[in-house]
Parts: sequence; C-alpha cells; structure tokens
Amino acid sequence: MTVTQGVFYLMAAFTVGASLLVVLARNIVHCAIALVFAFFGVAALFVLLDAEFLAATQVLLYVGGITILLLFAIMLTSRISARGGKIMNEQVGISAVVALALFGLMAYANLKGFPALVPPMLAASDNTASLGRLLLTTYVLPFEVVSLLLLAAMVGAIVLARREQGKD
Amino acid sequence: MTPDEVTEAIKSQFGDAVKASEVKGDEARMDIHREKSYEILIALKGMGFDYLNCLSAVDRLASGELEVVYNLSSLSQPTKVLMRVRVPREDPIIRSVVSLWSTADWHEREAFDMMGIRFDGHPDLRRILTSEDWVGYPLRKDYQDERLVPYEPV
Amino acid sequence: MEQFYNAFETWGLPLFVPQLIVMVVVATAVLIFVAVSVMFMVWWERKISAHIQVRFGPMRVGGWHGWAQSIADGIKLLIKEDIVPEGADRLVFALAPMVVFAAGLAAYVIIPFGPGLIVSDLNIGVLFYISISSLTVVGIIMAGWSSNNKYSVLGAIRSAAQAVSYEVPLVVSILGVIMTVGSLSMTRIVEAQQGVWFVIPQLLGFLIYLIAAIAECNRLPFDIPEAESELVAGFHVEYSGMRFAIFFLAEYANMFTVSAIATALFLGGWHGPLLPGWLWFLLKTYFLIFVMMWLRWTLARLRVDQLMNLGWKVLLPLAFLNMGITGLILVLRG
Amino acid sequence: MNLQEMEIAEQTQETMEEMYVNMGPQHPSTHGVLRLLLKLDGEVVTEVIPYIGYLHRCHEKIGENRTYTQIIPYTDRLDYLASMYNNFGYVLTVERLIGIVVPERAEYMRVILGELQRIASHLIWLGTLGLDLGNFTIFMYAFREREKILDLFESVSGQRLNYAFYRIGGMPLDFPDSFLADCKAFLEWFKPRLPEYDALMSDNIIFQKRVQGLGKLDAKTAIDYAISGPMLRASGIKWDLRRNDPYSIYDRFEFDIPVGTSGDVWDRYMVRRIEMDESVKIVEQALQGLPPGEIIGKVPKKLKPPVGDIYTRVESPRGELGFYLVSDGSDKPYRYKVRSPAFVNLSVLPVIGRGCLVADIVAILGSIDIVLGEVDR
Repeated sequence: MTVTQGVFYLMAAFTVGASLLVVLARNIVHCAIALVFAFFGVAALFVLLDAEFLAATQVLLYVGGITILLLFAIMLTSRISARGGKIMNEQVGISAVVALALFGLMAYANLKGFPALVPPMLAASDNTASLGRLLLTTYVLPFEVVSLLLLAAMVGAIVLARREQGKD
Repeated sequence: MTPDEVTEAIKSQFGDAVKASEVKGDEARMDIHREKSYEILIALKGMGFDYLNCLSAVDRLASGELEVVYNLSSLSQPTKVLMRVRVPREDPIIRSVVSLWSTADWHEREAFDMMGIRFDGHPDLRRILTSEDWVGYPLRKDYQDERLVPYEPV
Repeated sequence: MEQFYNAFETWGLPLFVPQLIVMVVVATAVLIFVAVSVMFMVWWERKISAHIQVRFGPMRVGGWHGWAQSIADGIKLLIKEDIVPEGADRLVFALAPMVVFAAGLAAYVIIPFGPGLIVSDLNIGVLFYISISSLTVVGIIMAGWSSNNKYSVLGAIRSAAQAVSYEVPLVVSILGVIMTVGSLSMTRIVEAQQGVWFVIPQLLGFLIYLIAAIAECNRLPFDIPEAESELVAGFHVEYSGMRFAIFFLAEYANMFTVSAIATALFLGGWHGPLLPGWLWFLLKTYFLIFVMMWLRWTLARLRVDQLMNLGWKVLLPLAFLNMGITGLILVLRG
Repeated sequence: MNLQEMEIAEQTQETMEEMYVNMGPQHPSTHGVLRLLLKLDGEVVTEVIPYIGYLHRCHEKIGENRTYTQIIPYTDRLDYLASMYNNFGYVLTVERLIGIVVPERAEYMRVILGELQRIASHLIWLGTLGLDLGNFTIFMYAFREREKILDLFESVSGQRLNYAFYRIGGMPLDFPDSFLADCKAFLEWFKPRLPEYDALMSDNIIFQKRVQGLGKLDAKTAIDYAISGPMLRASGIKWDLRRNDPYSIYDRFEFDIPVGTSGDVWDRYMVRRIEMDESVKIVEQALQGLPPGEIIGKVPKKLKPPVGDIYTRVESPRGELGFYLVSDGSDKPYRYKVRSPAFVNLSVLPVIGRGCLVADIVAILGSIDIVLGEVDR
C-alpha cells in the first residue's frame, strides 16, 4: 500500500462519514457543517487525481460560497436552527429505493466506463491552462449556456428581493 | 408677553380656577385648581410656552395633598411660567400632558414612580427609576422602608 | 533530500516513513514560525498603537520595551480556565477555533519566503490560498452559532456577508497579475517580477487587493463582525482562555498571510538589492502589516451597509476594469 | 417588557426578523449602566426601549435630609464628568432663593472653572464617540488634554473628579499663585490640539459618512421633547442659556453660539467641537478680566431660606441643568428636584433611534452624550 492509497482510503472514509452525518444529524446546523467537511473530502480526492484546479474550485465555491450561504440562511431562521427536527418520515422507504437505484446506476456506469485504472489524461503541470483552453474552445457553448442559466437565476433572485422591499 | 399679561389672560379666561398668582421677576407663578389645569396648560401652550422645562412633584403632607409643578418657558420670549396644581393624596389623579409636550412622558413616569401621582391619559405609565416590583413611593414624606435606618449621631 | 530518502530505503523502511518525517518537520517549522511571528506582531501592534496614541505601551515584562509581554500573555491564556457557556453546542464550540486556525495555517504552504524557500510550490498556488481562506468564515460561523449568544450570531452573520462580498473583488483584483504571468504558481509570479514589480503596472489591482484583504482579516475599518462597541466582541464573545488565544493567533496569522501574498504578487517578493531574499520578503511583508496596523489605529469603523456598498459597487467594478484593461493590453501586445 | 415576556415573545416568533437584543446594562457602549431593549429586523432596529434607573442613588431623597450646604458634594455625583457645573447650578439656585450677592472675583472664578469643565466634559464625549465608532486613538488624545485640565482643577481644589468646590455665596479658596500662568499655558497648548481632532475625526471620510444624516432630530420635535444644550442647537435653534437667560456674569463675554442645520449626529458633533473653541475664548476673556477682591459674600451663619420655591437653570455641558428647590423655612430643603439634561435628552432616543442600524444606535447614543449618574440620579 502506498501513501497515496492510504490517503485515498482515509479521505474516502472521511467523505462518506461526513456525508452520512449530513443525512443523519438531527440538528440542521450540524448537517450544514458536516456538508462542509464532505465537500472538503471531495476536494482532497480531486487532489489525489491530480486535478488541483478542480479541488481549489470545489473548496472555493462549495465551501466558501454555497455552504456559507446555506448556514447564513439557516441562522436567519433561528427557529429552525434552535431545535433538532425529525429526520425520518413515512417516505423513507421510497427514498431509500430511489437512492439505491441511483447508486446502482452510477456504480454500473463507473465500472463499465473505467474497467481498469487509467492514468490522468492531461499532464499534471498545466491542467489549469488546458482546462481554460477547453472551456473557451470545445465546450464554449455549454459554458455559455451555464452562465446564462446563472444569470437568469441571479435576476430572479433580485426580482424576488425587490418585491419584498416594495411591500414595506 | 410679560408675566403680568400672562397672569391676566389666564385669570380672565378661567377666572376662579386660579387660586393664587404672583409675579417674580420674569416668572408668572400660579396655583391652579385640578379640574381646569389641563385647559389652562393648553391655553399657555397657545400663548407660545412651547417648552416644558420641568415637571416636579412635591408631597404636601401637612395639607394631605400632592403637588405637581410645571415649569414652562418659551424659546422666543423671556417670560416663564411656574404652575402648581394640587391633588388629594387619596385620589392622586391628574390629566397627563404628554399630548401637549412629549417631554412630559418621562417626567410623569418619574413623578408616578416617586410620588405615586397617576397621570390620566399617559401612554405608558410605568415605574422608571425603581424596579418594576417596587412597593411604595420613595419620595413621599411618609415613605417607610425597613431598610431605611434612621441616622443617629455618634 | 534524495540522500535522505535513500538512507531510509537502505534501512528497509517503506517510502512513506521518510515522507511523513519530512511533512511533520516542515509543519512543525511552519507552526513555530507562525507562533513566533504572531507574538512579535502582537507586541508590535501594541507598541505601534501606543506610539500613535502618545503613550508607551508595554514597558515592563522582559526588560527592554516589554518585549516579553506577548509571551507572558500567551502563558496566561494557556493556564486560564476553559469555559463553555451554558446552552452552547459543545462539539461545534470546540471545533470552531481549530477550523479557523487550520485554515489560517494551511495558507502558509504557498508563501514563497525566498528562492526555493517554499513549503510546496503548487501550480495552483494563488488559487489555493483563495480557496483555503474561505474556510475561515466557516469556522467563524460555527463559533458564532454554537456560542448560544445573540451578539455572536449577529457577528457570524455579518462575517458571512462580509466574506462573501469581499472574496469576489479580492479574486478579481489579482487576476491582472495572473494574466500577465500566465501562471498561478507563486514562484513563477515572483520570478516574473525580476525587473518591474507588479505594483507599478497593477497599482489599481494592488489597492483593491489591500482593501479587500483587510476586510478578509476582519480588521478595522472593516472589523464589523467583532465590532466591540456594537456587538461587544462579535463571534468570539463567549470564548476565553486557550480557545480565544487560538482565534487571536489565527487573526494575526491571517494578517501575515495576506501581507505575504501581497508581497509576492505585487511587491516583487524576495527581489531586492544587497540583502538576502528572505529578508527582503519579510521586510516587505512586515511593512504591509505595519500599514494595516496604522490604518486600524487611525480610522473609524464602517457600517454594514457601507461595507457592502463599497465591496459591490466600488471595488468590484474597479477590479473588473483593472482586469479588462490588463487583458486588452496583453492582447494588443500579442 | 420583562425577561419572561421576552422569552415568550421569542418563542412565538417565526424567524430572526423579530429578534430582541438586550443592549446593556453591561455593554461597552451604553456609557454606563443604561439598558436598551432593541427590537431587530436583521440589522435594522425597529424599536428602542430605554430602561434606566440602574444607577439610582436616591439623590433627591438624600437632598431632603441634608442642609443646603451639605448638598453641594452630592451634586458632584450627578454629572460626574462636569462636577463643577453641577456645583455652579446648585449654589446659584440657593443664592437666588436666599438673595445672596456673590463677589465679582468669585463670579469670574466660577466662570473660568465652569468653562474649563465644559471643555473637559466635551473632551470625554469626543473620545467616547470615537470609541463608539471604532476610533480608539481620539479617545487617548482627548484624555491627554483632559488630564491637563484635571491637573489645573487639582491645583485649585485638591480634587480631580468630584470637586465640591463652589460654596453658597462664593468660593472657598482663591486660585493658587501659579494658576493664572498654568491656565494660560494650558490654553496656548490646547488651541493647536483642536485641529488634530479635525484631522482624526471631522476630515475623515469614514467618520463623515458614518454620522452624516444619522439620527436626525428636527427643531419641532426637539422643542416638543424639551431637548436642550448642544443637541438643541444642532437642530438649528440658537438657544444657549448663557446668552438667552444669562446667569452669573456670562453677559460680559463675547462668544459665538454654534448651530447646526439638520440635527443629525454630525451637527451635534460639530456644535460640541466648536463649543470647545468658544469656551477657550470665554476662559481667556475671564482670565483677562479677573478682578482682585473678596471671594465669598455675606452669608448668614445658619442658612435658612424664606418659605418659597425656585426653579433655576444653567447651561451645563449637556444642556439645561435645572434645580427646583422648595423651602419650608428650615435649614433643609423641603423638596429638592434636579432637572437633568441627559435624562430629558435621552427620552428622545426611541424617536430618533427608530429605523437605523445597530451600529447607528451606538453612534446616536454617543451623540446624545448621556451621563448615567445624572439620568438616574
């Protein structure tokens, strides 16, 4: 077992553990904090795959952006954060089936698509530059579509916030 | 308006509601019956006394009354007014003047807190300096508290 | 280094043993550097503020100008009682200072103290710092929420809003440098400043970076998450003793980091005549720290809405302008 | 609202939009033991309810049990940042009640000490406003100057905070020989310091943006709430008792009365800031005209004022400081009431504090310049 493998198993266990905590913790703030660690674990896995740029982006956007906003929203609604809610309800069976099906699908796709371990496709030294180049050449259309989507979401959020203000 | 003119105007308008009056320097001093006090204060405000300097309460234990003292002045004339109104101790109710001068709010609360004068029409008559569960009115002359120990010279 | 690894191999130990040893040694070295540097900075801040305010500051402990004051304070904080407020979320409460400190410490990995004097010259260097610095806010929010105190919750909310707002201009302001160099590696960026420091072509970017960095460190005039006159102490109002010391350590460690990054990106890193490179680097960094202290003891605090307006309506457009102009020049030059 | 009611209100509220925060009585910027109950909508203050009385020391009740002279040291503890002026107002009231003539030299001494006290008081206000806004340095600067004034007071009275120095009918001690030179030296040293404050505060854009347009109080509301002192002048009303209802010898001095326009925190800042200049002018003139002679007038051995009552007001650093004395002919006042400017000025806080941010409440409170010793008495 090499160091890399050891680190991989450690981080994988860490990520899965944190993710389980996200689903199972009774206190919603604990869930959100566990989510931070889950995202962090995923970033570590990216590093092991020599995808440092993705790892940094993962931390920057998911940890630094999304979870902070999540925590922000939770704290603004103090009533939710004050007490632990129920985590199970009558739909638990159906969702378990759906989750298992999704897991099977992804496992199947992964095993089928990558039958053996493959080396990283890009040279490690300049994968940030290549990523940028690809985004602005081959994948420029999806890239722009995504940014358009985000723009629409932003405008929507502004409209919602404005209306709230107009009421007063 | 000179103090004499103020006294004259009030006397002519309200007549026997003015128990006694006196002019001291540029200050008109009047003793007023409780029933007419609010109307007289409205009239005084109409004469330009827009500034309520102070509202004090005095315990007149000897005559069994409590006294409310209004110190009025104006920012446009040197004349001042000192107006005293007496209310009986067993029924210490007087009309609140918060609607005329907002500053009376805290002054009246203090008078209520310290002397137990009830101001009719006050928006929020609570104790202000003592705590909410205080018993009695500390500034009354007959106030007794077991914590008050009389001073004995050594 | 090779010999070191080989020596272990000849002893028949697996490779990860020497690797681990190297990691632990480097981490310890960084930790010691941080601790010593923070102690120095705290003492320095007290002396600078004192002299700005026409007084002396600490003069007794240690003899010469109270140089040992910080050490004495540190020992005092270490032996204080560990108090957890009633109703607090114990686990999160204990975890929060560690998260903040770990985030602050991790950033030291990419600081280029001199040619080759860098823990790890990551090829995403700058990006690593930016992403790791956002972790601090998570720790602050954890601290604020778990303390079970309204002032600390308010401080945490303010901190979250501030961090999200100032991270954006911070990132955009350094894009000009990155575009010019064409690399995210700290070493490459410093090497590119052999001739002209980037502070000259990128003056606007430097100023935006400095303002946003002070806001990132929660220092006056942007210290609204811990504004003592409004929120008493904001998110760390319930912390005392060792846990407070860790927050304190992290704050000063962050100050050093942002100044070091600014030195590397804009002030030519270790370049400079006569003196050795690492000394130049430290001199420039401590000069920037001095500027931050100077500002703190001169300016008043901004209000929340003014802070947001400054971030979104002034700094961000200017940063974009800086980026656009840089890009245009680069394209025109070919 | 007491604590239990607060708990109930808290449990029924759905979101943080309705959060109650208790600011004080232990809080760094409530200037003592004032408690403010803030109703917050996020960061916006929708309601301010001041709770006072934590420093109530039965001042008026004690006054009724002491002779007229014995009350003087108690007045020190009213507005403990301007003790000289409390003495001034109180002895003036008793003198008017009895009809005592004060010698000219004593009047000049009173004015000199009173105006120095005004500067000292405004310096504390300046420093603490700086603290409230996060500027710590101005606090140290202001205290440096105040120390020098306290040194002067110490050379005169032997005390640095609670002087109890004015006497009914005059002053107990003459100035020490070195005082005139010291005082002149202080003024010469102090005048160049005022621009330093401007550099730190008035000219600083962050300070300007923080306080301009904040906590506006229009003239009508100000009169309605009987606001006085610098706060009233900031609302655009040129009203200063030293000029409009002159007492002592204030009608002999040349000085300007600064007024503001909009009554915001900035105007209150500027009014107090310029008042320091004006006080310096008054002290200079008074030092110039200080006549020789007696320092205490003809005062009867046993002070027994005639039956009657009197209300006297003076312009203390915080506004109209009034004393209402009722005499029943004995050597103790029958009723002794203090109209404290800070008490009245503070009562307007719920009006001007509504709708601002948490940080602004602190600045507005700082601009009102309260001293809890005087509010709670």
